[in-house]
Amino acid sequence: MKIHEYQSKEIFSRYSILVTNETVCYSTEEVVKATEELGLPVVVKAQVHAGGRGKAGGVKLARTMEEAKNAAHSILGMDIKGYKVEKVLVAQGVKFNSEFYVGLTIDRNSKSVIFMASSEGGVEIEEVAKDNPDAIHKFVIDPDLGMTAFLARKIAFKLFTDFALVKQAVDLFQKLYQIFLDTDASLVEINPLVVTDDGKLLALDGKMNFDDNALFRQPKIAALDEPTEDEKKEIAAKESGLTYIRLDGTIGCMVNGAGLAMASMDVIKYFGGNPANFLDIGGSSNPQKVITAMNLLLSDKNVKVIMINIFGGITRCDDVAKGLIIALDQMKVDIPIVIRLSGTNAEEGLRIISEHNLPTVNSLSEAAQEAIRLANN
Amino acid sequence: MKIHEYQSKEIFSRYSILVTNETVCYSTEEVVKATEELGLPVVVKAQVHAGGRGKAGGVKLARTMEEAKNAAHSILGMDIKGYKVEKVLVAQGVKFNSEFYVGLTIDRNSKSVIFMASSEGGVEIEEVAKDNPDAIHKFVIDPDLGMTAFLARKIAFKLFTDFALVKQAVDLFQKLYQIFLDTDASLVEINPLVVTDDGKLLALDGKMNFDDNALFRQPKIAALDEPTEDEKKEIAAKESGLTYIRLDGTIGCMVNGAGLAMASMDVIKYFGGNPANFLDIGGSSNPQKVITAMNLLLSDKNVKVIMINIFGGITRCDDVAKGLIIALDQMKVDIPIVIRLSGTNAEEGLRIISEHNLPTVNSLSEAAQEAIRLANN
Amino acid sequence: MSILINKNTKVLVQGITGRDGSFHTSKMKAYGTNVVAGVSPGKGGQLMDGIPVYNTVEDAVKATGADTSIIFVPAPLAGDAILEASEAGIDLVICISEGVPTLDMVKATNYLKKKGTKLIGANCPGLITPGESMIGILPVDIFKKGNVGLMSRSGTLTYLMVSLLTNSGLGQSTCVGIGGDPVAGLYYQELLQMFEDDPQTEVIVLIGEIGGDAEERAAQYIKEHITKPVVAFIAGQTAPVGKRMGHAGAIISSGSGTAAEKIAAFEAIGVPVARRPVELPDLVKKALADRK
Amino acid sequence: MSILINKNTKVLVQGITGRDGSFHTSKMKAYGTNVVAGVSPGKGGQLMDGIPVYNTVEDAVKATGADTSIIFVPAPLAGDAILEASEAGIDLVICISEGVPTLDMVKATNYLKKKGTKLIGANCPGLITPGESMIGILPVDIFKKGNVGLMSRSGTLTYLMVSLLTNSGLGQSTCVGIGGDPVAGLYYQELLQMFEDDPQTEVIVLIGEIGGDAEERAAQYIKEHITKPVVAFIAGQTAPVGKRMGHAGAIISSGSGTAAEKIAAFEAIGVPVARRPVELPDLVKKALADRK
Repeated sequence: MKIHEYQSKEIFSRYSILVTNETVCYSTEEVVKATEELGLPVVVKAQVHAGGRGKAGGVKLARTMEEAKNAAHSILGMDIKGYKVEKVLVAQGVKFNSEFYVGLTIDRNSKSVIFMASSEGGVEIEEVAKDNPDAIHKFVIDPDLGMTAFLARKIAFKLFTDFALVKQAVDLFQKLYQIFLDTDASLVEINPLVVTDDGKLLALDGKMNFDDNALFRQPKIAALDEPTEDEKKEIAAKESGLTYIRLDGTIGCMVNGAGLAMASMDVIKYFGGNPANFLDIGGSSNPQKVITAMNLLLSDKNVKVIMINIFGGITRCDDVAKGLIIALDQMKVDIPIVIRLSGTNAEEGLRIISEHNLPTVNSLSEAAQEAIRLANN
Repeated sequence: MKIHEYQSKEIFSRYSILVTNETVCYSTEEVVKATEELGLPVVVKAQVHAGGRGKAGGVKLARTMEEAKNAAHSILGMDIKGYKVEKVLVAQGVKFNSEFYVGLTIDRNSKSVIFMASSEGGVEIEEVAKDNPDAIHKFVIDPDLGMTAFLARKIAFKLFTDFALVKQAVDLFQKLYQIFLDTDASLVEINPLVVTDDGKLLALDGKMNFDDNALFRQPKIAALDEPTEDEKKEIAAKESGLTYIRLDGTIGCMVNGAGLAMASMDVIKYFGGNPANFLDIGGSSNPQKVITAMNLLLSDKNVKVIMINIFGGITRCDDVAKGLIIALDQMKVDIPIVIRLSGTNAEEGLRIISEHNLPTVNSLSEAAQEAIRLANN
Repeated sequence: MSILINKNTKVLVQGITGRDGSFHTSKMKAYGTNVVAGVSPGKGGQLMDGIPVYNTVEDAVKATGADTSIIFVPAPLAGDAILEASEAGIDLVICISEGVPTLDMVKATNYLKKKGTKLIGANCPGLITPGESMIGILPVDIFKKGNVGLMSRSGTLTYLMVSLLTNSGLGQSTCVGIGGDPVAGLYYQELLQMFEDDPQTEVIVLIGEIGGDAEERAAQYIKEHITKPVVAFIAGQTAPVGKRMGHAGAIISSGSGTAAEKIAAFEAIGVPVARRPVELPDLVKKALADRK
Repeated sequence: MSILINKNTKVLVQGITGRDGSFHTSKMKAYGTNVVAGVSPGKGGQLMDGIPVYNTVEDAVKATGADTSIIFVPAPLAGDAILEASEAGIDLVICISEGVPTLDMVKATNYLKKKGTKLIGANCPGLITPGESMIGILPVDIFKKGNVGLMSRSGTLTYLMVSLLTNSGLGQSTCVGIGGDPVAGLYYQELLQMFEDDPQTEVIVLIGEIGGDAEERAAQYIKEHITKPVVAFIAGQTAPVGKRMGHAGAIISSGSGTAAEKIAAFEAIGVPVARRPVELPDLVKKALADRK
């Protein structure tokens, strides 16, 4: 789960991390009012769950009220990577003389939280990682020790020579780790972390992502979620026991199991088709789940054909087939369906489906090719 | 540092541990008022920093208002092991059907926090430890894991068979460990922990001690301290860099180093004398410290003679001797002093002291014997 | 031979009285898995399908000598269950539960490392040594004893792959579902080494997917330490950036963790990668035929 | 021979620029201790009495190969300093700081155990191998090379004891001040074994005090594992119940931890206990004369 910059910085503030004075605004009028209160110059920043705002023109410095107005006008309503900008953050301009990057995330390899720090702040860290990987210092945090003062110092000395800054950084790094733990974060980032003209460390920007698996014990974090329309669909699907992700192709996919669902999409692509979605219906043969899944697929107007790929494991194919038949009986589906069943009791399942005059195929490759043919009709 | 039962239970309450409804009272009138509010029966309990209140008559059940009044009257002002009772806790009577003991402390051997649990609650745990040590279950808590749910369950199953109680206990034990960590406690105890008639775990009594070395980071705990007059002297001494503990003998001791101070007292005792105090002046030759120490010793009217035993280590004996001379020049001491110096530059130190007509001796045994002779004069 | 489990493995089921726990316990038992005990706090003393149930893992281990544990408890309790198993002296823990918070897994894997306990999962279908022991939720009928060692981040995709292998006459030594979470127990590197050391295994199949760089690391490890042939498959060639594809760990984050990178890493060291599942059996046969 | 330290021990001083740190560093250096580096965050690059100062222990270890560290930082920072030393690969840490919170020591000792780092203290005067190396705040003049191995919970009492031994012609192999805190590093048991294994040591002196049951445990250990003669002294025979006698660990809690119990435990296994410090040298001489 992602939250906005201003929400991340609100959390930072609660831990006494210095951030810019700032106000969230939903209209140009609010931006004008906020600018009056904060004083010029201000920076107007789009608040969307997408990276690369700056490049997209979603961040503008305003030295005059006119510029602030113009910035608000141009940014509000803008589309950034499919996200519509509905609010902007107006932040007081801050004088600073150097920019750093610090971030915490989970490192799969060491199975620990990792702290990343770089003197190349203010640019996208992924670019630094590619162009100059040595400029990013990485420190694995021992879960038994946490962010000790000595580790925080070790990191701080990589960024700063001035001991007054090192001491501030030690405090800051320990707080960031505490935030990471306290909120079950998957990413906590300050980019840039700046040294202000009066020698203070300040979070000019902030970013936090959270572990979806831990939201059950993070009600305050979960309450910050602002899903887009597509994400709302994904969440609704999740609540029905399905994992659904919309894509931009024409072949609707319904598969049991995440890995198999990905592999099915890959096979469609292999034969030149385009999957309309990822949809994992899990291990159930419950007709209601199939109906929900069907409705999800049909709600996407791009979908021209539905490809169903089920591998019977613990769940038997004949049970799944019965579920499918009941589901399809209860709803009107006016686009073609290609069904492939394999694994436990596949033959019996295929027989049941054939009896209901639904087309079945014998392999995933065949299913994909048939679906592509039907989609191109 | 110790706190009162009611203060411990206030901390428990903050962690949502169930305790009795209760009120602290400083007078019989307040006890009457509290009893009216709480409803009969009540238990009136002396609040002093001493164990064995019950045996000393400091805990009384009152079934009538008259009994409550009498209890208040008899307990307030009572002396328990040298502590004057200035306040009582009036606690609502609770119906319960079984009593348990649970406690957390530091285990020197495993160098960890240890959890102790026993079905023999409501009696002094030291007695259980002596009479029936197997009745006390001990669990070392791995500092890396803390009080995991599984450990708490393991402990809880030792006390309870009813799973509803086990579940309550798991929650309670985890909270107690959290309290221990959060407050830098050295002891957290509930004795008895009772099962109420309606099946709830309730802390009928509570006890907490704290690590003096950690009070600097526990301002809220430190604020709960209520030192006795003697303890105030000890604290004042500590602030001057001295460790002072008053005893009931006649020979005032001034020694550098805790182990040497204990050994000096032991030697006095060996020869039949009685030390009036433990006093460690640490490793300094600062005259001001010696003056403070002297004033401490002279403030005790039982002191008939002062025995000074210094072992020069890093601190040189001649420096200490000079400090002593300056200190003694600045104050009037009208009781005899026996001085023993040894270690680094002892000869020079002894020479300085002799020059000022102060008596010196050559060994600790001699010093003790001379001090005893003078005390008995 | 096989890796990790065989017919002598003594299995304990944590969460044995739950819906999934009881269902799969019976399935495992029916396959011949030596299930010796169950744990369900508060239900100690009961029997589940003839298997004694205990309140704590410690009690169960003491009473039955169980050395391996499979976990079916709800995800919020799974981290604690893993720790309990390890603390009680269990050697191998298999965590089926899906949705375990990552920080719980950080804590658990760190503790298990210190204790020397092996973990598979969480969010995995378990493992099987065909004909000897199945500890998990795997559909046993598709497996066949043989010389292919298989490891996979996926469930049903693995079943498909195993079916294809079995139908082509390629049996398996041990098949391990390592799970789809970002922080998990035994992973490619450890399992590759175990298969390398296992006399029964003659070829290794690695089924990966998008997210993280474990496949790239595996390729490096194969290059340096593995002499047996390895064949791979990577799911998620069409997955978009920034979306979790069902598995918590299956996500491409800003340009890293793509299937293309992983496939390239394997092919760079001469590990053939099937583009479609159906290609796998022939690649395995070819690898067996080509080996020195 | 000796235990723990000798003339080759490469010493790092944490808190070298502080009042105590700088004073005692010069004293150690003057004695011949091989002090190779100091650490003082923010003062990296400076020199202290000719010794290079670094910002972190890691930097100091990398630059100088220091294997032993002595800590003079204020008590609230001491726990972290111990961890830093251990994490940087230091083998032996001596913590002089007095007043370290107990829970900090619980965390530190637990971590050091996992890392295999040895710790002495906190709240201790350090240790000395006479004529070779002194790491601590000990007054070096009273020590003399010899065959008595000594360990003590106390500071000045130890100096008195060592003076008495030296004046009686009894030199020391190594003297270790283990410190007066309830949770501390190396204790009687480990040191008894080291002295047992040290060819130079012929007799062991153990100076204990009230509080805890470490002396009772030591007596048990001596009975089971130590063949060399041991002589003991216990301070605090006149200490009242429930009062900390200067040292955080020196407290008799409701009837346990008394000197009488400890003396009884030693005498029960034939370890002579001096009643007054002055009796110690003769008991040591007798023990040396009596040994097989």
